[in-house]
Order: sequence, then C-alpha cells, then structure tokens
Amino acid sequence: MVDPIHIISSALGVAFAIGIVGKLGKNVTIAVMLSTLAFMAFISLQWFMAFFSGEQETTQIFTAGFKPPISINLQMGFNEALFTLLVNVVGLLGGIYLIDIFKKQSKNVLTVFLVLIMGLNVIIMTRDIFNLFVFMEIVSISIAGLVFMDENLKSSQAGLKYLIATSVIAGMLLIGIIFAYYFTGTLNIDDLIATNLTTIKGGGIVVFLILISIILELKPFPANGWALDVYESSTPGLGAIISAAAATASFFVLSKVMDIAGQEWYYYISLIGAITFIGSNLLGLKQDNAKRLLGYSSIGQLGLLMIILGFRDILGDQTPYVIFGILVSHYFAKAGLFWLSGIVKAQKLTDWAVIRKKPFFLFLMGTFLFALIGFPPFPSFFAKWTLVMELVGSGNVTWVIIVLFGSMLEAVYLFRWFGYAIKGENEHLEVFKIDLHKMIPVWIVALALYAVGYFTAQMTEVGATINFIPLAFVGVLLAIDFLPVFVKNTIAIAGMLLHFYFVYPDLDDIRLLFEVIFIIGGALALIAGYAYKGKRSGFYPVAILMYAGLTGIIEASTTLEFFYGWELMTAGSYFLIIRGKRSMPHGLSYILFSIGGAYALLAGLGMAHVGHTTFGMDILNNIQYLPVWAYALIIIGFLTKTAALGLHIWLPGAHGEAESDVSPMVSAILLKAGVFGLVLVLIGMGAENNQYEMLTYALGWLGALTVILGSIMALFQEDAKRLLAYSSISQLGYIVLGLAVMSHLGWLGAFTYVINHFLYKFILFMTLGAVVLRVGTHNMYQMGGLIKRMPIAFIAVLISIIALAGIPPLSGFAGKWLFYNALIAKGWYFQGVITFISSGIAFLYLWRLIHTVFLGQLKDNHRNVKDISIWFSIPIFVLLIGLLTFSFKPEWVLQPLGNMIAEFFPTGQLTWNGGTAISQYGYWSGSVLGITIGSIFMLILIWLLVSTRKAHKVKQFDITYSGERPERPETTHVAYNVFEGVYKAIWIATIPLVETFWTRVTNLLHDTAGFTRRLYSGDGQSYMLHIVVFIVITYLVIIGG
Amino acid sequence: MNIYVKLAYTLLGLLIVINWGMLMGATMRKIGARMAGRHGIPFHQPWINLLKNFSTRTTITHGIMYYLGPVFRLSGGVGLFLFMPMVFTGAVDGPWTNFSFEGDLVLILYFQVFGMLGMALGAGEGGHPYSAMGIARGLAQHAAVELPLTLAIVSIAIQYDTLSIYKIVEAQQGSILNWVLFTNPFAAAAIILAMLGALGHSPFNLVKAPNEILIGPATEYEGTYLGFMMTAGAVIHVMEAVLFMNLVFGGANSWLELIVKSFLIYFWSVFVGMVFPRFKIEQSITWFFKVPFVLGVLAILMYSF
Amino acid sequence: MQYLTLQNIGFATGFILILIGIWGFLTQKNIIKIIISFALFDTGTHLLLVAVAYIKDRTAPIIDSSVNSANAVNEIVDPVPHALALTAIVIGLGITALMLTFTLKLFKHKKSLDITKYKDLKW
Amino acid sequence: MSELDLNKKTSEMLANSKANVKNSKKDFTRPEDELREVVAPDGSIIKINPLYDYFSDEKPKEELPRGGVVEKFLNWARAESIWVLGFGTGCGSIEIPPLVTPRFDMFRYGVQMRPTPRQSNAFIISGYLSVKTLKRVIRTYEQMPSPKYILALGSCTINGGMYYDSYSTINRLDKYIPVDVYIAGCMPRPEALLHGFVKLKELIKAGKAEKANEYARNFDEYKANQKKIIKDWNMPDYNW
Amino acid sequence: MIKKVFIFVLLLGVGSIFLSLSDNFKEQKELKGIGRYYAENAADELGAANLVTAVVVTYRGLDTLGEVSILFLTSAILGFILSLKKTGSEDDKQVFLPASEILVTASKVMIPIIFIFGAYVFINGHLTPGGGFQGGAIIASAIVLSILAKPESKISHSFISTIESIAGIGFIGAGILGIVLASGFLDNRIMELGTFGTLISAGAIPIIYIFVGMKVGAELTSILVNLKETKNIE
Repeated sequence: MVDPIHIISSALGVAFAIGIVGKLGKNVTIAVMLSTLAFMAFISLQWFMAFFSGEQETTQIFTAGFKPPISINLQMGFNEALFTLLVNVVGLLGGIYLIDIFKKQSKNVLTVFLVLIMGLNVIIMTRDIFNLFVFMEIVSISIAGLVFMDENLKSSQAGLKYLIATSVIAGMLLIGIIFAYYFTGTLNIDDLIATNLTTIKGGGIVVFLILISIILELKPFPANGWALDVYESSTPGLGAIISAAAATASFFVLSKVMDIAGQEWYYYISLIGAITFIGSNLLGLKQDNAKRLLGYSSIGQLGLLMIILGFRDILGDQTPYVIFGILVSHYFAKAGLFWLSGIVKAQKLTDWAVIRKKPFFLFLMGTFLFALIGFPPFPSFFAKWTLVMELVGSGNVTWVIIVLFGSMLEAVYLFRWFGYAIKGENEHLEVFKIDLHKMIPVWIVALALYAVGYFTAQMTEVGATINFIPLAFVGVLLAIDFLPVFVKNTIAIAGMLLHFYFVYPDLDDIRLLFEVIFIIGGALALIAGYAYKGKRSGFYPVAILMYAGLTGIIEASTTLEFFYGWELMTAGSYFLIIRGKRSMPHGLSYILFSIGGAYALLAGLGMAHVGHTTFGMDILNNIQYLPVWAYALIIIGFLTKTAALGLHIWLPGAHGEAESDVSPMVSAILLKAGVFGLVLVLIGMGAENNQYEMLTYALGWLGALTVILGSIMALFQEDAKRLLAYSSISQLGYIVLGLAVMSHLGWLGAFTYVINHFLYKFILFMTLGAVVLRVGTHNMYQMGGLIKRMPIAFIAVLISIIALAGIPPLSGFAGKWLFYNALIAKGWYFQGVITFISSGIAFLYLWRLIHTVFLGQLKDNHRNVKDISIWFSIPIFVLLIGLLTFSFKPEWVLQPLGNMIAEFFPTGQLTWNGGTAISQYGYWSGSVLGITIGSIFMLILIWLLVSTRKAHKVKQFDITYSGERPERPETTHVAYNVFEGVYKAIWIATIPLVETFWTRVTNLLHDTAGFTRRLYSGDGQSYMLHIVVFIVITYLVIIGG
Repeated sequence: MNIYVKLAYTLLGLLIVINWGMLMGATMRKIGARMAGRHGIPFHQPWINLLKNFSTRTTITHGIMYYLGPVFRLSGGVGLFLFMPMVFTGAVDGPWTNFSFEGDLVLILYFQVFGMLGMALGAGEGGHPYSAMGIARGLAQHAAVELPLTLAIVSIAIQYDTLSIYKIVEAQQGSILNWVLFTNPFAAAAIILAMLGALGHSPFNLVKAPNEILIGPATEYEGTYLGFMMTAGAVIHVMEAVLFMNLVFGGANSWLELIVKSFLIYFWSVFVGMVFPRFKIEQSITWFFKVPFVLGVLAILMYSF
Repeated sequence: MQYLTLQNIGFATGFILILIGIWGFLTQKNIIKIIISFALFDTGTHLLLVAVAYIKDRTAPIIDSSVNSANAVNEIVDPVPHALALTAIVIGLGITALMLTFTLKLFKHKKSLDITKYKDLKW
Repeated sequence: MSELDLNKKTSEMLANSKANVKNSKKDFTRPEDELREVVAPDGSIIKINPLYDYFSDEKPKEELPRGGVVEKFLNWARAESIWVLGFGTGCGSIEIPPLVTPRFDMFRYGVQMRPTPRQSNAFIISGYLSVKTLKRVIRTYEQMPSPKYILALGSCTINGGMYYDSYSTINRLDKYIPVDVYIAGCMPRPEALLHGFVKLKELIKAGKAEKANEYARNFDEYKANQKKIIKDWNMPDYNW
Repeated sequence: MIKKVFIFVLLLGVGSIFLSLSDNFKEQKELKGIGRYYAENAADELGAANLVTAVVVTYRGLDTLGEVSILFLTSAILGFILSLKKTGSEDDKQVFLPASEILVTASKVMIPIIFIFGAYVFINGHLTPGGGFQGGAIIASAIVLSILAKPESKISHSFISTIESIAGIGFIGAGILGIVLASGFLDNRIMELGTFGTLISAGAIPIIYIFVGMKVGAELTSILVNLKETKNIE
C-alpha cells in the first residue's frame, strides 16, 4: 500500500513542479494536476478499503524517523482514511468541475488548488497541534486566494474578510498552542490528551483557546458572517470545496482535538452546535440568494454535526454511524448543489425555475435537497433515525426537539427553493448551457448518494431489513420516462398488481383492507392516466414512489421500516401534489406539515423504543418511557396526514390544486395512511387502558371539531375541488372520532368510514377532476347544467353524494348508524350531536356541489363539452359497483371486519342475523333498506314516467321568469355565494383561526430571521467583533461562570 | 306476522296517512280562514286540487333529474312512513309498525333528507333561480333545526338508553306523566321549538316564501309532478308530526289518538305561524342557536350525569 | 516584585500587543490600519513564544563554543518555541502580504480604504 | 389550450363584439339578444344565437279532450280548482286583491292564487294591455299547462275602451290570445269578477272552455297577429 | 462612543482570559518536555549545532514544508491575483522615477555581496543562527536593491518560477529520500552526519536549507516583482 505521506509529497511535489510543467501548456498542467488528485484519492481509497475489510489496523506515520512527540506524526486510521477519501474525491471532482476556470486562469490557481486539498489531508491526518495550525493556515490562505478565481468586487471583499477573520482565529489558536506547550512541554495531540490539561491550573483556558478557535473555524452562529460571504461570492466550484471538503476536514479536526478537553466540554459543543443549527437555519428562511442559502444550510449542518459530536458518549457505538450518515449526505448534497448552482447560473432562488427547462437537473436537485433534509433512501435518513432513537433512549428529549426543530426550519427554505424550481415562472429566463466536465461530478455525487444510502441501510441491523425493490421499480420508471404514457401506465399498473399478488397472502385483515385501498385503489386511479397524451414526464416515478411508501408502511415489521415507508410516501405525494398548476404554496405547506408530523412521529417512535431491544412494530404495544407523551407524539404525527383540525391547512390547497387524477390518489388513498397509523397506535394503546383516557378523549374532541369545522368551511368554497378537500377533512374527522371511541362499534364505524370515504371520495374527486379537465375551470359558478352534457359524471356524483351524506339506503348510512350507536354507548353525546349537525351541513355543501356543477344553467362555452373520458369512467364505475355492493350487502365486509376488531375489543360487538346488524340500541339491515326504498322508488318512478310520457322536452331558458326571459345563463345560475344567509349567521365559525395561527408563527419566524440577520451588516469589522464577542461570551459561560 | 298481512296493514296505513295529511292541510287552511273571518276552502279542496293537477293535458320536462325530483320526494315520504312505527299496540311486530326496524332514530333522521335531496336536485335541473334559492334556504334551515332537535333526541336516547322509537314509545306508556314532555321537559321544550322549523310554517316558511321567490323549489313543477309533491307533502307533514308525537307525547295507542295528537302538533306550528311574520334565513338560523339550543344542551346535561 | 521577571514582562508585553491589535481591528476603519493591527497582534504572539522559551540566565540553543555540549540541557533556552516562532513569522508574513494584495484589489474597485464602504455582501 | 390563452382570446373577442355593436346601424336590439361567440374550453369557438338556442323550438300541440264520463268528472275538478296566476297586467289588478278578503272570499269557490304560471290554469288580463305587456302575457300564457283559461277584465280588453286610439295599447285581446270569459266594465267591481269565475266554472263543466286547443289550432294566425302589433319582436316564437 | 466603550469592555474580557493564563506563571527553571529532549539528544542524533535548525528542518520538518508552502502559496496567489486583467492594457507603460546615482553605483557593489551573504546564511544554517528563511530573505533584499536601482528592468517570471520549482522539488525529493534511505519523511540522516560543528555535517540539513533558501528567495522575489509590476492605481 502506498504510504499516506505521499499524499503530501505528491501534492506538494506537483504543486512545486507546476512552475516547470506549466511551460508545457495548460492542458498538460491540468492533466497532471488532476492525475495527482486522482492519485491522492487512490491512496485514501486504498487505505479505506483496507480498513473497511477489517484487516488493517490504525497506522502511525512518523516523519523524520522519530517517534512522537519528538517529531510530527500523522495517523491513518479508519476515520482518517474515510475523511481523506471524502476530501480527495471532492477535490478530484471539483478539479474536473473547475477545468474551464483553470483554463482561463493562470497556472498558479492549479497550484493553490492542489495545495488546498493537500492541506485538508494533512489537517485530517496530523497528530501534532502546531502542525495542525500551520496547515489550517495553508487551508485558509488557499481558500482566500481561490476566492479570487472569480474576481469581482464582492469576492475581493469576501476574501479580505475571510482572511482577516481566519487569521484572528488562528492567532487565538496559536496563543492556545503556545501555552499548551508551556504547560505540558509537548505539542503532540495524543500527549496533550494524556496529560489531561484541564486538571492543570490554567490548562482549562488553554483548552478553551484551542477549542474555541477550532469551533470558530467551523463557523458557529453568529460569528460566521465572513464564511457566508465567501459562500455567496465565490465561484460555485469553490463553494462546493469549502462546504464539502473544508468543512468536513474542520469537523474532523474538532472531533480529534475535542479529546483534549474532556467530557465537560461535550455539552458546550452540543450547545454551540444547537445555537448554530437553529440560528443559521432560521436566517436561511429569509434568503433569496441561492449560494448564500447553501452557505446557511452548510453551517447549519455543521451545527448539527457538532451537536452529535457533543453527544458521542451517549451515542456510543452509534456515533460514527450517525456522523457518517449526516456528514456524507451533507457532503454529497452540498457539493452537488453548489455545482448545480454553477451550472444553472441563477442567483435568486426564484430564477431557479429555469432548471425546469432541463428536467433531469430537477431530478438532481431534488435528490440533493431530499438527501439534505433526511428523506429515505439517503444516508441522513438512517442517521437521523439512529440519532433520535439514541437521544431519546438516553432521555435527552429536549435535544431531540432542537434537532428536529432545526431540521424543520431547514426543510422550510429548501422546499421553498425547490418549489420555485418546480413551479416558478420561467418563461423569461434563458436556458443554461451544460458543459460535460461540469455534469460529470454532479452525476457522480448524485449516484453516490443513492449508492451510499443503500450501503448505509445495509450497514445496520435495523436498516438491513428494508426492502429496496419498490424503489428499484421507481428507478426503472424514471429510466423509461421518455416512453409514452400508455406504456408507462401499463407497466406501473402491472407492477402494482404484481406486488399486490405477492404480498396479500401474508397480510392480516386490517392490513389487507388498507393494502387493497392503497394498491388496488392506486392501480384503479392510474387507469385514468390513459386519458393523458404525450409523455407525462415525471408522473409515474413519483406516483409509484408514493405507492411504494404506502405499501411499505403496511408491510413494515419494524418501526424503522414503517418510518421509511412513511417518508417515501411523503416524498412521492409531495411531488404528485406539486404537479398541479397553482399548487406551489400548497405543496410547500403540505411537505412542511408532513415533515413536522414525521418528526413528531420520529420522536414518538424514539420514545417507544426506550426499554426495548428490538425495533419490531410490537413495541408500540408497550411503551414504557412517558407513554402518554409518546403516544401523543405519534398520534400527532399521524394526524398531520389525516389533516386534523389545526394541522389541516395544507389539505384544501394541496388536494384542490392537484391534477385531476392525482386528487383521488392523494385524497381517497393517501389520507388513509394516517388512518392506518392511527389504527396501529391505538391498537397498541389497548382497549382497556385507563391511562390513556385523556388522550383518546382529546382525540375524540379533536375529531368532532374537525368534522364540524371542515364541513362549515366546505360550505363556503367556490372551488369544486377545494370543497371536496374540506369535505375530506371533515370525513377524516369522523374516522378519527370513531377510532378515538375505542370500542368495537366505534372502530367498526371508523372502518366503514374508511371504506366509504375511499369509495365516494375517489369517485367524487375522479369525476370532478375529469369534469375540470373538460371544462377547464375549478370554479363551480363557472360550470352549471352539465348534466345535459355529462350524464355519466352526474350519475357517479349523485350516487356518491347520497352515500357521502349518509342518506339511506347507501353505505354512508351504515357508517353513521354504527357511529351514533358507538358514541351514545360511549357517552360522548355532544360529540355525537356535533357530528350529526355536521352531516346536515355536509348535505348543504354536497347539494351545492351537484347543483352548481351539474344542474341549473348550462354555460354557453360548455355547450359542446364531451362527457368525461372513458379512462376516467372505468375506475369510477368499478368503484360505483363497489359502493352499491357495500351499501346493499354491508355484511360481506363488515362481518369479517367485526371479527377482526373483536380481537382488540371483545365486548360490545355488533351481532349479525343474516344481513341484519344488531346493536344494543337497535338494528338495521342494508339489504332490506335497499329493497324497501328501491322498490318504492321504482314504483313511483314508473308511475310518473307513464303518466308524463307525453311530456314536452324543454330547453334551459324555458322557465317561468315573470313573463320575461333570462338574459344569460351566467346571470340565471344560482351558484356564487349561495349560502350567504348561512354565512351571515355562522360567520364566526369560519374565522380562519388556524391559518392565522400558522401564518403568525411563520411570520414570527421570518421576522425574527429578518431582524437577526441584520447582524451580518456586511462590515468586515463587525464580523471581527462577533468573533471576539463570541469568544468572550463563551469564555464567561464555560470558564467564568 | 305474515309479510303479506303486514304489507296490507302498511298499505292501509299509508292510505290513512295520505288522506289524513290532506284533510289536516285543508283543516288548517280552514282554521286560518275562519280566524280571518272568511268562509275558506271546502274540506275536500285538496283532493280536487290533486285531481286537477293529475289531469293537466300538457306537461313539460327539463330532463331526467326533473323527473326524479318528485319521485325522490314521494319515496322519501313513503319511506319515512315505512320506517316509522305508527300506532303502539304493545307488540314489536304489531300491525302498524310497518317496516321500521323498531323505528330506528338515526335511520329516520337521515332518511328525512332523502326526499329533500330529490326535491333539491329536481328543482335544480329546472334551472330556475328561485328554486335554487328556496333549496339553499331550506337545507340551511334544516341543518339549523337539527341542532336543537338532535340535542333533544340524543337526550331522549340517553334517557331510555335506546335509539329505537318503538322502545321510547313503550317507555312512555301507562300514565300521561310518563311522557317525555314531563320526564324530560328540556328535551321536550327543545323539540317543541324545533318542530316549528321542521314543519316549515311561518315564521320559518322561507323555503317556499310565497310571493317572494314564487313557490321556491316547486316553481317549475306542474301537473302530475305537482300532484306527486302535494301527496308527498301531505305524508311528510303527518310523519313529522308522528315523529314528534312518538318522541315527546307518548306515541299513539290508536289511529284516533294519532290523529288527534298529530293534529295538535301541527296546529301548534300553524298557530305560531298565524302570529309571526317570516324570518330571514340568518334570523332563522340564529334563532335556533339561541333558546332551543340552550334547552337541548340542558336536556343532555340533565341525563348525561 | 516576584512577578517582575523578564519572562513575565515578555508575557505582559505580548498580551498588551495582542490587545492593542484587537483594539485596532475592532475600531479602526482604515483597512491598512486594520492590517497593521493584525501585524501587532501577530507580533504579540511571537513575543509570547519567545517569552515561553525564556529561562533566566541561559543562552541561545546553539551548541557552539559558549555552550558545553554535555551540559547543554542546563545552559540553553528551549529551542522549540524558537522554531515555532520562525514558522509563525513566516505565516504572518504570508498573510500580511495577501491582505495587502486584497486591499489593493479593493481599492481599485472603490478608491477607498474605509472598511465600512465594502458592505456589498450582507444578510 | 391553457387557461391564460382562453382568457386572452375571450377578452379579444369581447372587444371585437363591442366594436361590432358600435359599427352596426341596425335597429335597437338588447345586447343580450345579439349574436355572440364564446370560446369553448378546448379553444374552439361556439356561435350563440340567444333567440334560438336556449328555447324549445316547437309549436304547442292540440290536446283534445277524451270525452265521456271521465272527462266530465275531470272537468268538474278543474272547475272546482281554479288556480289563478297572480299577475296584474293592468289597472284592473287592483280589483283582484279584494277577492281574498272576507267580504268576497273567492276561496269558497275553489279559486286561489298561484305565483307561477306552471301551476296556474287561469289568467286574468286585468284592464288595458299595453303592447309591451302583451309580450309578457303571450309568454306567460304559452307557459301555462293546458287546459288553461283567460278572463279578460274590463272594457279595454274588449275594444280598447278609453285607450282605443292609443299607440301603445291593444284594442282587441282575442286577436292575440283566446279569451274564455269577458267581464265588461270600467272597472268592473270584484263581484263582477266573481261572477266571471262562476261563468267560467259553468263553461268548464260544460266542456266549452277549450280555448287552449283553439290557440294551438290557430297558432300561426295568432302569432301573425301578435307579430303585427309587436314591432320589435325580439322573443322566441314558441314559449314553453 | 458607546461602541468604543463596548469594545473596551470586550477587551477587558479578552484581557481577563489572558490574565487567568498568566496567573499561573511560575518562573521556569528547567527545560521540560520535548525541549529537554532536544537539548539532550538533538546534537547527537542529527549532528546539528543549531538546535533550532535541527528542530525546524528535521524534527518539525513537516511544519517547515508547510511554511514553505505558505510562502509559495502567497507568491502564487499574488501572482495570479495581480496578473488578473493585466493583459490588454500594455500601452500604459509604468513610469518610474530614475534611481539616484549613489543607489545605482552602490547596488553594483552591494548586490553580489548580499547574494554571497545570503548564501552563507543558509549554508551555515545548521551551525550558526540563520538558515534557509533568513538567507532567502537576504537574497530577496538584494533583488529589492536591484529593483530600486533599475526600476525599469524586468525580471523573468519564468526564471523565478523555475528556480522555485526546482528548489521545491528538491526539498520534497530530499524528504522522500528520507523514507527510502533513512527512517522517515524528511529524515536528514540520508547522508553521513559528519563531524559535529563543521560545515559538512548534520546530514541533509544543509542541502535542505539550500533548497529552502533558494525557494524562499525566489518566492519573496516573485512577491516583490509581482507587487512592483502592479500598475499604479488611478
């Protein structure tokens, strides 16, 4: 194996030689430099592989032939090998990326670049603290110099500020080193650790000076303005190096030097990390410059790593894994994003919309952003999971909150950025051009992210069980994205059905029910996709991603698998939702609430894991650590998906603005994921556990309030799909309430609702979506009289709203009936009354829906519209048949469901006598109801048809109009603001308190960010002041206090 | 009981109810006329009107849903009759209990809407703006009425621990003091006030609101359709009264008792209507949110502890 | 008086120089003056190094005629800080040169040496 | 076609149509009766003819009585249940409200008011009838279900009365719509109106009140008369 | 004003950090740690009379390599920063005031002497105070003198960088030879240690110092030349 010292010797040798080699021409010089970088990377790789296989032991490299502390020594262990590998790889790729600048610039730039990478290698490997100082100076100087690669006013300023700041920091470090030597007589880090400096009088301050300087190198908030300026002004290729390589190396230095300090410092490092993480992510909120935003994000990520470093005692064996996961994701993603920003050449975030003109870049950007935030299958996901598990396990819930809150803030601005990229206005922007040498590094890091994610998952016991086949299917669909819709749709449906075929024998009844809803329902929803022409680029991968997540949560046998599926589903559904025309803000609020919920879920699962050795789903049955809080957190996590009151504001927009066939997917199917989760956790809580009574009671009220307020909001919508979306909120409220009852009847009612809501909301969204496709507007008052043009759609909507309103004999009634029986048995009378009123209101808005869209006056421009597409009709009618069957033979489904629920709630069962359901309060039979009402109905209908057989068919304006004629359909159609009178009476219930609340929260955050960031006045001197203040305050807190 | 015998009883009962409904309507108008010092319509006027409407020679149609409107309305009325135990005879499977599942309250409350829905949709296809306005008002008022009504009904359900009308009636047998009117006065009061809205007379007659929005939902309906709707109206009025009778006034042991009680219940709403002018929709809704609502809440509080 | 040793005077001078340097770059608006402050700061650290090495009544760590090579341990001062000082001086030189160059560049842009004028990057 | 394009196209067309209106030197027509064009959601253009498209284009048909006992019985029912449209067409409408008061009480004869022509079978043309109102009367009359009856109240409906030479009122009502019962006078008292009802009932019971069929039979003639007097005939020919 | 007070208070804080460091100072009586080791063994192990040189070149040779790199970096960065946008504006030639007679004449005498002195300083770095850095700096001062004397003269960048490169490669090569021939990178014992206190002694230290001296001289020269060639502002 090649001696690691040759990393230095080759780099420096070539750097020095460039003065001669440079005479051979630019291209040769660049080639020589790149091959040197490759050689350095090769050395690290070689060592890394050796360590990875476990055969190699940590090696010391002695210079000058003397043992430390006599001379300087380098160390090559697993960590060093890994970190140098990271640095050298990004150095090589960055070198390739920068080729065009290298060609333009003097050959000296090559030298500086090479020396920078070399310096980073040395600060990772060296075990001598003064040597560390020297090479840190080399790194600072070369970075400051490279800032000038792209020389302009801004980069000159940034370079100067950076240089001044780092030299002051280095000065502090030097003072620390001087006195370290003075007190101990050695400069070797291992010796310094051994001497236990903090026990020496005055040693504490030495340690303080050394550590604070190294921490300052990591750019802690708020003493980091200088670094941000460099991120913003330097050329993106350099930004990538700083963010990925330099920060990585500096972090490693901290982890290495930290041992000098001893454990009492760990807490403070975590604290500084926390402040940095939260602070810089908060300020990121106000950013509109892409590179500066990335800078904030980089600093935030380093803060997170510092937190983890401070907890390394608690994390124990898991520390390397966690750090590796987070660091590697950050490393690849940040490098990729910086490089991307160099390709896209968009300064303002809003200008990133141009990236959409080359869709594959959008994919790359998405990969990087999702990796940064910690979505599966990227390493950061597994790392965050492990981190939270361990932190909760050791009782550090506050820290979990800090970590998750900071991540949340980061998600906000990253997804807003992504939103601009996906949906922003891009017509005025020029297409960027792509150089091959710039593409290659981006590609490599993107692919590496996936590969490393896979390996990270395999590395641990928990992760190894995760099934990557659905993801592979997503990858396949991504690869064949150029094919026409027809082919892709067929493949997608076939894939889903095949999956179902393989999976269903292993599922118990509850899971089977949800799997049918998710997969069979999903396949049905996809049928509508045949109606689309062209490629429908990007739709199938994300749809399948969502279904992969959904089936993942069903098949999960461990909590990690569950969470993995949950996050996949979130990501997929986010992409689906944001495909809609005006759905950018809604997509953002969706993903933010989802992430918030997912974090609550994560924390809850972490608490559930405490006291268990495995991660099996059965740990939910027996939570030992703060069980009420744990259950509450998990439930909140699921409630964000079911859009319970307070967490619902994402839903109307997200569902309303989604594409026609996406709305049923995200409403009828996706929302059930939250329900499934609730079912699991409530089963876990157990039927007869009085401990959780308050929790279920609160859940019940939440459900009831969701029901009524959802209905009331639906009443005043003008947008058909938003109306349905609010209706979904209300319906999900019923399900939550039913589950919260925690009795046999309640659950049966809730499950009936699950099935019903799936059936009728699918039909409604699908039909309305198809109608919207035909008429080109969402606004109900712009439609009208469509029954004449779209009888099929009308029938579908009619039947499903009868079911939705709970009118006998259709199946909605079954749900309501079970529901009130359950509520009265439970003694939740007011909740029952509230839900009852709400179904009255539901009837109002449903009437309005069908009336304003299908009845009334046909609008002039809809005269020639055709009925909904056949491809939309197929799933609609399949489910209509299902709905009718379920209505008239509810026992076919409810009886097995009842038996299944009896496992958990053995008492108070619904008994069946043939088709008659009997509860303690009464009995009822779906088929008898159906037959009775159906026969009367038919009888009367036939009579009427016979007696009016000669009726004259009139047209739309043939109405009595006080002897006049209507002027236009628009002025004759009662559709806009129909319930004005109702509004006057109950306006008080429509005050958007929740929305106001969340708006205030976001405004508060943004205002805080806007205020705080004035700290970065741009004045280099004030940055210096920040550094000194930071030092003094930290001193006062740590030593002086 | 044999299903055919039961069917026969049911048909007979339906006949009685329809005719009683029409007679009751005529009587109310007669009473109104007499109060105004007029002679008023003859008692047989509703039947003549029905006959005339069925005998129009030309008729129009606006489309399929226009047909279905009256059909829904009438099946809603008849269904309501079928699901309501009419006369209490001491046996669950008695002759006048129809096909009522012992009179399931949830079923009846939801089935009320069936007729309304058909009416709403049929009128909607007529395309007349006044129809839509009338329906919007009607549905809104219906929802508002349901607030005190449901509170009271839930209170009664708690009181007797059942959702079956039959059992509620059974529990009120014996003495007049067993009536809900006396055992659960708050619920009874809430229902009595809610009745005003449910029966749709002035001041809660803004659905039809004659001379304001013509005749509301029925504006476009004529001839046979109107006849169907009048029939359905007669049935539904009686059934509403019977519902309240069963819930609050001890049910009926014979048809005579049923006729007397339903007449009085219906008269109560007409009586109030004679005195008060029409509410606007927001006034109507807020009215139910005041006293009746408080009474309903008290009723539940009274029985939930 | 026990504190008034040559070594402690060295320390005190070094620290004072450092503090003056910090004062300078926190208060001076002129970039050149800031660089000078930095040089002061740097010199302070060098002085500290030398002071750390100092042992009373000893000579430089060069084993020549004035030092008994067998008893060098007791006759010379610590060579290590001297070596470090050499390195530190060179580093300081490099950084100062770079700072001046950057200043030159900045001055070309705005014809001003006032650091508060260069606020194009902020927030 | 995207929504944006649609809006743009629509607004352009609107501007064009306004320009056309300005340029045309036609007689006055209501803006809503102008031919117009709208853009369908798929981008195609739909031409709208407001006088034709929205209305059923079919003549009323003759519905002859079946005769026999059944018809007699039904006629009795019709006679006993006369639903009058509450539409005051002229000065005589002030004579109608007293009929519902205790003094006259038309309810006892089975006569009542209905607000909509769909549900009425009797129409009182009360007093002079201006040409403008005639349009409305024609439309309303044609919308009533058959059998339907017209009571002409006051002299003006017979021969123009004191407005016989007015440019704006019609002189003979039955040139335009068939009349069952004339009630002469200027104005006739409510008692006369009641008498008219009684007369109408007699006619119905006798099976002689078949003017609706007469109207259908001579529809073209009536229509020609109507068009002659109504100069600006801006309504559909057939009202349903 | 408030700001100044604030900064003053801040300085008090920093001062207190230093004070708490110096609070622990006891007067040092003995060498300790590695300093003691070097005093005892360096002369024997490396054969260098100047212990500082021994520490700088061998024991802490990596630092020195870094140091050289820093100077090298500085010159490289200066080179490319100052050469930025230089092209295209050749017409406005730099104008220099003519040097004085004394300077010109003296420089002719002095420059060779200074060169020789510089060479002496770095060749004797292992024996006397001095060494590569010092010698290099002295050589650079000769260049300053020549520039001052003949401002319009051009010094070939290519020449400087060639010397720089050769010296640098030599340094690295000597270091690598240390691995091959002796026991570690930058080990000076690739050659005989020679007689203690003579010119040819201390193994490769003089060789390395020659390279360092050349390199430092070249680097400083290149910095100076680059600065000189910067056009006047305005």
